[in-house]
Amino acid sequence: MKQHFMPIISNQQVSSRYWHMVVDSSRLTSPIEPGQFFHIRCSQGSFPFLRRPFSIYRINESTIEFLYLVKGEGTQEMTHLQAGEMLDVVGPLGVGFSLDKSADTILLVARGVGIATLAALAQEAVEKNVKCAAILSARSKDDLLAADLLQGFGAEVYKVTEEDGTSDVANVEEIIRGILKRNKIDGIYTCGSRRLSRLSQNIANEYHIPGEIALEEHMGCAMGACFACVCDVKEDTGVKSVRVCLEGPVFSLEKVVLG
Amino acid sequence: MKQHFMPIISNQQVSSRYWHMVVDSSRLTSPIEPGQFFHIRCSQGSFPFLRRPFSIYRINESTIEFLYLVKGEGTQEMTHLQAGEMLDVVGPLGVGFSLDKSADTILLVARGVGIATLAALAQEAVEKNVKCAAILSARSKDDLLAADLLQGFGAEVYKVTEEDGTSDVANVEEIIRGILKRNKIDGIYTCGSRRLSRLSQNIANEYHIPGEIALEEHMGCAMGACFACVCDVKEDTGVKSVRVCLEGPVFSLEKVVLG
Amino acid sequence: MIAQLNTEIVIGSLKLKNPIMPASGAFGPEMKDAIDFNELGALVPKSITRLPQPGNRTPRVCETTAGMINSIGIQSKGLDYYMKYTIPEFAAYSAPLISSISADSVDEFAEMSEVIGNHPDVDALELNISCPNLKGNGEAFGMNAEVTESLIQAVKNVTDVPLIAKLTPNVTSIQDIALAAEAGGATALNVANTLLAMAIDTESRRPLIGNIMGGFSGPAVKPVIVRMIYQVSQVTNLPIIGCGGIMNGKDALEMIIAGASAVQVGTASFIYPTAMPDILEEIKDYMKRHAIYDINELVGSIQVD
Amino acid sequence: MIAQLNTEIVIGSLKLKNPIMPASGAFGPEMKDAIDFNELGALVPKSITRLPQPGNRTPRVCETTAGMINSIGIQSKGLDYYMKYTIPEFAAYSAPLISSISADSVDEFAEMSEVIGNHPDVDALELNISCPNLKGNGEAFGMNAEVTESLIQAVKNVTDVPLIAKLTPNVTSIQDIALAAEAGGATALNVANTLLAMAIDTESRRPLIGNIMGGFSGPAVKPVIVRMIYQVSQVTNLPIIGCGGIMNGKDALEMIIAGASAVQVGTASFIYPTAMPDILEEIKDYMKRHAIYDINELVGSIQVD
Ligand SMILES: Cc1cc2nc3c(=O)[nH]c(=O)nc-3n(C[C@H](O)[C@H](O)[C@H](O)COP(=O)(O)OP(=O)(O)OC[C@H]3O[C@@H](n4cnc5c(N)ncnc54)[C@H](O)[C@@H]3O)c2cc1C
Ligand SMILES: Cc1cc2nc3c(=O)[nH]c(=O)nc-3n(C[C@H](O)[C@H](O)[C@H](O)COP(=O)(O)OP(=O)(O)OC[C@H]3O[C@@H](n4cnc5c(N)ncnc54)[C@H](O)[C@@H]3O)c2cc1C
Ligand SMILES: Cc1cc2nc3c(=O)[nH]c(=O)nc-3n(C[C@H](O)[C@H](O)[C@H](O)COP(=O)(O)O)c2cc1C
Ligand SMILES: Cc1cc2nc3c(=O)[nH]c(=O)nc-3n(C[C@H](O)[C@H](O)[C@H](O)COP(=O)(O)O)c2cc1C
Ligand code: FES
Ligand code: FES
Repeated sequence: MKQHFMPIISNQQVSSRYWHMVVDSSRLTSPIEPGQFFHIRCSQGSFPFLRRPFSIYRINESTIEFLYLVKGEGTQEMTHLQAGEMLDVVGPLGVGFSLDKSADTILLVARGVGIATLAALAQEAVEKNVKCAAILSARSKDDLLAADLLQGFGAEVYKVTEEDGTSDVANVEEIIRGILKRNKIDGIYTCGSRRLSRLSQNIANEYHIPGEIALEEHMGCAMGACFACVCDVKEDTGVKSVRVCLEGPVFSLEKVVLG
Repeated sequence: MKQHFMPIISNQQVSSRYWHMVVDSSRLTSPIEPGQFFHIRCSQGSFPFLRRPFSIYRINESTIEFLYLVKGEGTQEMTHLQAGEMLDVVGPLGVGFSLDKSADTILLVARGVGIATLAALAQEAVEKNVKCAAILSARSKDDLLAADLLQGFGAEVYKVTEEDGTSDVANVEEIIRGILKRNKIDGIYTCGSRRLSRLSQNIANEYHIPGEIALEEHMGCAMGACFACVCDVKEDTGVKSVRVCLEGPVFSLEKVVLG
Repeated sequence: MIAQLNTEIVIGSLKLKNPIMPASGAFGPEMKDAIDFNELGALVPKSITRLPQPGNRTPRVCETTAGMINSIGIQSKGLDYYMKYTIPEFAAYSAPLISSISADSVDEFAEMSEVIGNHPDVDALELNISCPNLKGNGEAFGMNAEVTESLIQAVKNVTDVPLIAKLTPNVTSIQDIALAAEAGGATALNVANTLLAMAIDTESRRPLIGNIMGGFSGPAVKPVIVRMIYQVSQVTNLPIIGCGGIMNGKDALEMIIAGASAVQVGTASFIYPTAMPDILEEIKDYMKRHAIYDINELVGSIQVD
Repeated sequence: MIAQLNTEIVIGSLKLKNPIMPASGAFGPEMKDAIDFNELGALVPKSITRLPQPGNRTPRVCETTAGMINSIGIQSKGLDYYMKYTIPEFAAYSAPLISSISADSVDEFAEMSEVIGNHPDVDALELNISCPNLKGNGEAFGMNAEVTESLIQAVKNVTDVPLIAKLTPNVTSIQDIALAAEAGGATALNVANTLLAMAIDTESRRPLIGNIMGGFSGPAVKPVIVRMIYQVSQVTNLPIIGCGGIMNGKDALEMIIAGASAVQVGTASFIYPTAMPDILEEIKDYMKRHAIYDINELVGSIQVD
């Protein structure tokens, strides 16, 4: 939970609503895992006031990358950060994904910017020689980020959008069942949509496939102190409240209580 | 009292504590007079919140210039404004100096950044063929801004500083009395120091020379609405409260009540 | 056909062509060069006192993070000047004139209200009950429910114009004061005046305001005011005028959605002279975007579940 | 020889090696990776309730201009867990432990204070009297002077540790509540908890906080808190702990100069994990620059004339 200043290498718009930032992480000593996040100051000035959480999109030798959706004031300000300036971050934070080296194929179900969280996992899968199938859902084709990146990793990518009328849950379910027929899926990972998370949870349940989900919650401290970011997970003893920033953001898909 | 966006041509440090800004004023339609000021947003962001008042240091064909002391948050932020960006100003505001064309010589008594307010008057004096003597007082020689500018206008410039041990009121008084001996002074103009204002007031009184003073007061609206910026002036009927932003910042040296 | 937007708000006998008006003390005739007064929902001059008074020592304003503190001290030319010059000056515009009154006692409020309220060009009175009650223990009238009720009642007895009680936010229960003002006969409630605040220059260890404390305004205070508007709207049916921290159309809408029928803009005009017309445009854009053609549909339209 | 700086502050039997401590609810054991707890003036864990309670629905925080609103709802593991795990965890550090207590009734406050206050590792109690009194009409204990006095009194009867009454700023007269706490036997006063506030998302027209309203903290509130510290310091001799909006050393000094003997830092740590040690350094730099070698000389050193 240390604060770092990482030199910004580039910060560029990659589609109408998304931006991509590369920072020099060579001075970071702690290891970074897919699914972890940084708590980032979005501007060089004092406002917006609170930090914003962003997943690590790609982890490279001496750089890391973020992919972000321009949503409100914070992300708007972030687009003004320039190469050469320092990015003020706290992290890496939270618990990342667990990926079994012996897995044959994993399935990623990402909605919108959820892919920013799952992409690093796809990258790890490649490195571990685990195959990857991915469903990318978005409002429009313009929002289908990272499809090329994933394909570059050798992943089998399915794209669905509102624009094409292909993103309804029923259609996604059909695609998933097709994938399951053709592959031995050893893990389901999802991020970015409550509807698709429920679907993934049901399918994981039905097929007895372990799964994980990366959650988002509004955060205060992002270091486990304030209890702003809670969600519920099922335990043997009942439902337990956990902190997305500390015990998550990645949770067992089976155990998480989707509100 | 209109809001304008004026392109910044340059914004540079000119001494350890002072900066100088040139903006393109070609789209301003209202005439600008020495002694008037602009109410300026110091940053491109939303903070600091309130505008800050700055005198017009020089008035050129299609540009105007500001000379400012880096004092607190606002002026600190102002140093980050860059050529090419737009300066958000309201103005020109207030009542400027009156300078009688038929005057022979005028005397300027400026302390510190007060010269930023009097310089434009010296410029007008040149244009009107009025001679100018100026006493510039400052903490250090490094703070003695605009001496060269004034000399360029043909002014007779006297510099006094704490650094040289020459800036005490007694010494300034001596210099003034010397100037008065050698010249026909038709007006005394002062800005930037209460002590020197009192001195100027006394001398103007003694020699029956009309004079003017430019005052500073903390401002809210800078358009006469909020009564934040008041000071007192003597009237036939007693003391009257006036607004520095609207009825000033320039007042009759004789009438102003120096607290 | 493009549907017409209705931005008219009715507060008792007062018809506002739109819900945007200035906050007292942050508006003056000098601003006519910057904006068209006829396009405002109403005009609200600085609070007036019966006798001329000089106001407080300077500095009278200071900046704090996202806000400002002021302690002008109701510098005023007195009632006679107001009747002779101020009212005619504002009466020249088509927007209704709401006269803000400050006084030192209930009797003085009534006395002044009778004179001002019965002037044909005055359309409503705003009673600044946040000023200290010199006949009480010096606490503001609006800090005490009984005093608030009897004050409004006393004014109600001497004039028929709509009465807007401008509440102070420096209270334990704004609802109690709101109900008292309603019981006293207020037509509408202004929620609210400034928060009492203070700032110190650590270098000199002196207060940044000549009068030590002052009224806190600007975006910093908005979340407190929005809360109070919501609380007041839950307990009374009186129209609410929201005031405190509005910088843009979104801020104004937040107060309207919380329960305000109209809003006042103060500090924002110091920074953006055209804040008021700009805010109105932003509200209209929002209405179009959300296909809400009558502003009244937005008032108190907050969704809680 | 370089003169030594004294930053020690004494509050009853409590010796703080410096005046900087965390604000309850904005501090947890997880922060030990970021800062050295032994360098803090004291440790103040999140308020504890007698029984475990789940807290409020999310979203529990939202940002406003220069501030944030939170409504965590005192998510708590209950007293037993606190005694067994929380106290020992914090007792491992040399900084004194101040336990913050929230309760639903005066009796419950006393009951919990007896248990916690008599634990040898607990150095002081902070009574969070800003929570609603369920046996009363639901208003916070600290909104009522009599309730405040009898609450502190009841706790005083069952424990000898120093009692810090954490006042709510949502009152008409903070002085009255401060005096009541003093009369009840408080050792010190925390001025203050959060301002009640609210924010609405204009697009969805829903509150930005799941619980509709919440507590407002951060730099936006500081001018109100500084005012209250000053007001309270004028009427009581109790040491004051200032809290609300401190982001840097200058803010902490402002409160100390206004009358606070110590300060708590909450929201700032969310943004700068090392805020507390950084603030202490800035205070020391200020002391050196002004040649003030004892922090106690700064307490209440405001110059008014
Ligand atoms: C663990 C985690 C990882 C994330 N990773 C990414 C990522 O890689 N790329 C990306 O584009 N987005 C990501 N998000 C979402 C991102 O944090 C929000 O989009 C961002 O905070 C919005 O800030 P804003 O000021 O632009 O929007 P606003 O809506 O104006 O924000 C207002 C407030 O709400 C909070 N907020 C709004 N949406 C969210 C959200 N979905 N989650 C948490 N807080 C929110 C903001 O932090 C801020 O405090 C992630 C969120 C979490 C919790
Ligand atoms: C009519 C007029 C003309 C001026 N012309 C110049 C000029 O040409 N060059 C120059 O360097 N300065 C000038 N000043 C002073 C300048 O406005 C202040 O130095 C500046 O506002 C300081 O802002 P800050 O945020 O850096 O300082 P801070 O001290 O942090 O300011 C805090 C607050 O106090 C106000 N304030 C502080 N000092 C002054 C002051 N002397 N006058 C008015 N408000 C003040 C600020 O506006 C701000 O609201 C002028 C002032 C006035 C009234
Ligand atoms: C400089 C100044 C002077 C004020 N004078 C008055 C006044 O005379 N009477 C009054 O009722 N309110 C007065 N107020 C309070 C405003 O009317 C308004 O309630 C407050 O500023 C909050 O709104 P804002 O945040 O939009 O400024 C004054 C405010 C400021 C900033
Ligand atoms: C997320 C959060 C949780 C809080 N929880 C508590 C609490 O449990 N008990 C308490 O007395 N105060 C609580 N507070 C209030 C803080 O202790 C402090 O009074 C307030 O945040 C103002 O200080 P700041 O501006 O430095 O944050 C909480 C504040 C925040 C932001
Ligand atoms: S954000 Fe504070 S506990 Fe998670
Ligand atoms: S600053 Fe408002 S009247 Fe001068």
